[in-house]
Amino acid sequence: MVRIEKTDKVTAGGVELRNHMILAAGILGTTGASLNRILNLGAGGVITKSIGPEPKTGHHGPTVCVLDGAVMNAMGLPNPSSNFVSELDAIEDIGSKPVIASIFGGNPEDFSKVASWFAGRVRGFELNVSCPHAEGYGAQIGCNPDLVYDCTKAAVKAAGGLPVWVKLTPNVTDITASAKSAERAGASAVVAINTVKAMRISTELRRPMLGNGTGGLSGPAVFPIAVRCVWDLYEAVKIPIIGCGGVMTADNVVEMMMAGASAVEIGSGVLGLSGVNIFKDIAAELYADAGEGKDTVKAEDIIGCAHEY
Amino acid sequence: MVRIEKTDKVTAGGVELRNHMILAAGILGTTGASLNRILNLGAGGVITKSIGPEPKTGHHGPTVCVLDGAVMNAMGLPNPSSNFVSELDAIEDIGSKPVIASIFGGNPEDFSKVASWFAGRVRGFELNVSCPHAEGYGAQIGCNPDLVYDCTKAAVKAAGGLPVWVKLTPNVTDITASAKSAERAGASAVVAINTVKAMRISTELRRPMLGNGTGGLSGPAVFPIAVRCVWDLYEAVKIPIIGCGGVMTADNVVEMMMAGASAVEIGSGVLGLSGVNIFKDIAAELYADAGEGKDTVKAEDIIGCAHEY
Amino acid sequence: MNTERNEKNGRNNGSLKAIPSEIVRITRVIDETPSVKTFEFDKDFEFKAGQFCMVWVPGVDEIPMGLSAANAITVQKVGEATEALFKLNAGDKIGIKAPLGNGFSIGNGGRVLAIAGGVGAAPLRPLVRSGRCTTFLLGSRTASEILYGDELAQGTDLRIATDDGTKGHHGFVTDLMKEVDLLSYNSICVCGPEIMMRGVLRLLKEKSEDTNTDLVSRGQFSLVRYMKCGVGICGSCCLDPEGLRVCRDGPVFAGDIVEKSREFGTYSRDASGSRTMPGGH
Amino acid sequence: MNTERNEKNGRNNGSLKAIPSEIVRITRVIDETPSVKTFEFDKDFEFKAGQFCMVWVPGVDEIPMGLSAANAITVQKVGEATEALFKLNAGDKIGIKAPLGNGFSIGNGGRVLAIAGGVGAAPLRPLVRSGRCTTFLLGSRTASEILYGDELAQGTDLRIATDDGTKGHHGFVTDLMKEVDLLSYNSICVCGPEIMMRGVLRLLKEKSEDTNTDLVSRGQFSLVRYMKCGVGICGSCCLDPEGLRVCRDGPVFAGDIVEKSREFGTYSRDASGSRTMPGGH
Ligand SMILES: Cc1cc2nc3c(=O)[nH]c(=O)nc-3n(C[C@H](O)[C@H](O)[C@H](O)COP(=O)(O)OP(=O)(O)OC[C@H]3O[C@@H](n4cnc5c(N)ncnc54)[C@H](O)[C@@H]3O)c2cc1C
Ligand SMILES: Cc1cc2nc3c(=O)[nH]c(=O)nc-3n(C[C@H](O)[C@H](O)[C@H](O)COP(=O)(O)OP(=O)(O)OC[C@H]3O[C@@H](n4cnc5c(N)ncnc54)[C@H](O)[C@@H]3O)c2cc1C
Ligand SMILES: Cc1cc2nc3c(=O)[nH]c(=O)nc-3n(C[C@H](O)[C@H](O)[C@H](O)COP(=O)(O)O)c2cc1C
Ligand SMILES: Cc1cc2nc3c(=O)[nH]c(=O)nc-3n(C[C@H](O)[C@H](O)[C@H](O)COP(=O)(O)O)c2cc1C
Ligand code: FES
Ligand code: FES
Repeated sequence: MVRIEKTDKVTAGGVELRNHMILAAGILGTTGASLNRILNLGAGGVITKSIGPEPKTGHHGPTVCVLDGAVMNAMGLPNPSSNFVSELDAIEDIGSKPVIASIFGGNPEDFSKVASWFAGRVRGFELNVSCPHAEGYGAQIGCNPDLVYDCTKAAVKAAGGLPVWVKLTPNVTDITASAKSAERAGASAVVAINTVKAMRISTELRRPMLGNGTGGLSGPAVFPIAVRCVWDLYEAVKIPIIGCGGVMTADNVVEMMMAGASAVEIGSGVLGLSGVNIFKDIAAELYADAGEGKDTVKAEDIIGCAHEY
Repeated sequence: MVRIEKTDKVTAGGVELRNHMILAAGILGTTGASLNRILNLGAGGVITKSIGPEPKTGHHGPTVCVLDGAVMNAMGLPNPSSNFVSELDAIEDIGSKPVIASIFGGNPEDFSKVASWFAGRVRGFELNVSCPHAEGYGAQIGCNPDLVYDCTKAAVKAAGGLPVWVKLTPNVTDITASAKSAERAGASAVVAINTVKAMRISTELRRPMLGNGTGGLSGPAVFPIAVRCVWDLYEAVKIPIIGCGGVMTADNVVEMMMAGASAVEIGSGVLGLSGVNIFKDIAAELYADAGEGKDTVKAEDIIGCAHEY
Repeated sequence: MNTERNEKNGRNNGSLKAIPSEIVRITRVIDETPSVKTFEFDKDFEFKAGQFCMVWVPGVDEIPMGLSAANAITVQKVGEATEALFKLNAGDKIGIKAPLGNGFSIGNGGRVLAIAGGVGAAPLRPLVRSGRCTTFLLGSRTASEILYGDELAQGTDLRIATDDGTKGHHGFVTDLMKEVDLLSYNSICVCGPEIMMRGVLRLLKEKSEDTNTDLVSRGQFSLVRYMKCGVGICGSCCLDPEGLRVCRDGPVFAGDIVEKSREFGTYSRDASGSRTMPGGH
Repeated sequence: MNTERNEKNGRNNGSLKAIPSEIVRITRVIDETPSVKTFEFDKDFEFKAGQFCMVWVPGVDEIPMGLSAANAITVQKVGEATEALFKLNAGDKIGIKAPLGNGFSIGNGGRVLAIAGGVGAAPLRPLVRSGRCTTFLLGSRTASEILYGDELAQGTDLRIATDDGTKGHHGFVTDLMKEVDLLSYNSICVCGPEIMMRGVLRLLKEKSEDTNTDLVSRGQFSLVRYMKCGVGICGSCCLDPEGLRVCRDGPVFAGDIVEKSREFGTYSRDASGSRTMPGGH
């Protein structure tokens, strides 16, 4: 297996991380204590639950279906809005921690308002313009490159110099269009992908398995889709790409990086065999000392390397 | 399990089928003898390999990767073009057989030319405007609702009264847009879905696993995506919908139908445990005599029934 | 920490296993009390006492419920989903994801003390049914709210307290703890309103100090937090300050873990993740 | 039909298992003849003689090759991908999907006759290596094209024919069939150019008629067809008139199946699916 040389410093999209594996937005990110725990369990960085301009209770259940090799969810962006700010107090020594606030809104003003709440407290922002099952939010922005531009611009301004990542939806004809908008608007990185539009039906109950009807797919099933998106983005934008979608193993991390990712996010992976130890377990397999094994390489040497085939 | 009442006659999208399970395009459809075999092994209908205006040898290998729970391919639409017409001679008594010709082209003229070769010989056409990895063909048409309209119109005209199905790509922001175009242009049904854009990379070789680089995903991994597309289409068009993508079991067939499909196509399923016996095995589980078991229902009573939840 | 034990049962190999919602048919509805019903269904789940399930009430919601038997849940009507459940009859279908969470760990044998308040008796009932419960202290508002009729009394040494004195001791269930020799139990399994569980914990602490014996960590508390996913991915049920997931790392936590929780008995979070009053059965 | 046997090994449960291309490192390249090399790699595959692999030549193509050992393929240079393979050295990496197809079925024991033409000896070699080949008839264009040096002679009763008479019998391998008592063999395993295999089949038929014994179905023929996927999904390798997949239902077919094939020895299909001349090693 290809392994990555241990280094003191991993930086991706302007954020200093502890390793290449970041907790994805909406996964165990409802409380500060949980984010703190995941950091302690070895995540390279953590992203909060997506926070919006008003509190939302989210969709009725079932909100999550765990399928074989995939997760399907329709949470509906539940979040306590500005009440979340005090959650961050539970993160020990937050100033030195790679904590990224995921934010969403319905228009540029929302993004700038929500970003301003967190501006001093976190190391960066991730804009959720890509949730496939929230009316008026998420993907309804991400499908429109002009709106992506405006929202990114507003968030960058409100971010007070902190890096802004834009998380993209794969549910579009051309994912590079929104990525280019984000890049032009000053984003420090794009993140790909949010969940893939999906639905399952209980044949016995004759109704959708999710309370919301439709939802978004994540986990191993979408890994090949995510790799493809990262690949296409690598050829389209110059800003770094953060890979997300179905990462479960150290080799998956390497694969994402070879497609063009500077780091990866892990969400559904916490339901794998390692559970919340996935970050630690992957790191143990992924990193090696320089010269340990002939397939040990520098991270920067493999980012996007498969494009030169 | 919900089972379907046996009937003498299954009709979907204007084609008389032997049951609800049709062999998908490009799967074991290169030769007439193979199509004949799959019919004999219990398929409700068969669709040929997609045939285009000129012979194509397709992409270099690897052309197919069998992953856990998914298949990824980039065949590149290999086909012998008009030479394929004589393949149909190998199908015994073809006049009475549910054989559908899959055709593709780069413009309306191509579609009408290729359709005309088969007009007397088959029971219907499926237009492949959705292959995600063939320059200038397939999805490059399917992403453009106007082109879908023109190509469908041309094929309908050349089809001499035979039903024309239009097979859609999920790799678009809104799958219902092309579906509505197809409907307006006179299509008898839409088929959803073709493969989902995807890629895998061999980390050891540092290059894409497919000879073509990128490819299309099929099999169980895409089933929730396909169900979602069928669901959305059911709310958008009045013509029948043929479900395709990841169908492996009798319950999957029922689920597709509850989402809105009048019949299903099976492709990657031939690599499951049943192999090419999948049609027969599913039928054995799916069909029951009226009154046999309390969950035995008429097919027409479950098509789209989950929408009334 | 409980979680490590739960989750380190295999090497990370990239696989992710389904947790299906099994569609079951309700076979019997038992009116336990005016506000509580037991729903039996046509499938037995393998489980450990204290494990729970997510109950899909079609068209309404999916909510967590302790398994009160391999094929049953015992539900108190408190709001939308539980009201909808109450309208269901034998023959109706619901979805059950089970077993979830960790359950009580009582090793093999030893003396087990169960302490329940109200519908908190539900997840403790399987201990009695399997004959592993030595003593059961059951608190209830009033006589008519006592669950499971005579069933518990037949399988264990049952002692009852009611707030209004209509049955058993007149007072709180915690009062009953003075009647028994706490030191003689290997496990003390607790489930009920959080305020009551806080009382139990306090008594265990006092007794521990008095006797110089660690009774706190013999205590096992089944917690309730707002659960959206029930499977450990969403984070809605996490407990301060450790961030443990009640659905996956719990719902049962050892007394020493609970003791460290600054939110236990003080606050919890609602559907949006905002802080609110604590839950509990 | 072979396929039913292969595929009915489990109930359809909706699962689909990966067929990975294992990346192996070439450990040794052996020049067998001017146009044939054997490539050994650093991984052993479990396989049955006659099964094949898909060889991923990075940047070029993926092509079918018989396994000439658990860790080896023997390749004749004929075009783009095989030329690219010939440029590889020890240390280079290729991908191998194996084992694919069905292999020769020779039951347990019995007398086995192998008949090979040219590089067709490759998939028959494992029979010799495992000591199960009684007699081996090997045809070749000329002495220098004979594969595997003395290895075959050491493990079996090897008889050679060359077109130009530079070694062994001067003539075709089919001539050698007259030297042996065909009736004495339980299995007759054949691999080579299709024209040669047609010759073998004809002789088996004649002998069958002469002796009133079914020798044809003792024959097992390893066929070559254009393979794109190698795993049984694309249809490029299907054989008329039955539509059997050479990659999955074969590549080894019993003589009676081959006899029915109207395309055997007559035509095959190219990469586009158009009919062309037959292939064969
Ligand atoms: C592990 C666990 C086991 C439980 N076991 C039982 C049991 O055996 N019997 C029983 O009667 N109750 C049990 N509960 C409590 C039960 O889940 C709630 O009473 C139920 O969810 C209320 O739903 P509702 O729609 O009727 O109420 P709502 O109208 O939604 O709200 C009423 C109150 O119920 C609580 N609640 C609502 N939804 C949830 C939810 N998804 N998760 C947690 N709390 C919620 C909230 O605190 C709310 O204030 C258990 C809870 C947990 C976490
Ligand atoms: C089951 C099986 C086992 C085989 N075992 C061996 C073996 O052990 N040793 C050996 O030397 N050869 C073997 N072959 C033949 C080998 O696959 C071809 O020689 C090889 O694919 C040629 O590739 P190329 O790119 O060099 O030739 P090309 O330049 O592509 O074409 C040369 C000829 O090779 C044939 N060919 C090309 N590609 C394929 C393909 N994908 N599938 C089948 N035929 C193809 C065509 O008939 C073509 O005319 C086997 C073939 C099959 C089907
Ligand atoms: C339960 C759940 C909740 C999620 N919530 C959010 C969210 O609030 N904001 C967001 O941007 N993405 C959210 N996502 C998407 C994930 O962050 C991630 O993009 C996706 O799950 C793919 O990665 P994975 O396969 O590693 O899970 C959520 C995913 C899941 C499964
Ligand atoms: C090897 C392979 C070849 C395919 N060739 C075609 C094709 O020629 N034309 C077409 O319309 N779809 C083609 N498809 C797509 C399938 O018809 C089908 O839409 C897709 O595989 C999803 O269904 P499944 O999950 O049942 O395989 C091909 C799929 C595979 C796996
Ligand atoms: S309820 Fe989602 S993590 Fe516990
Ligand atoms: S090569 Fe694809 S089916 Fe045989």
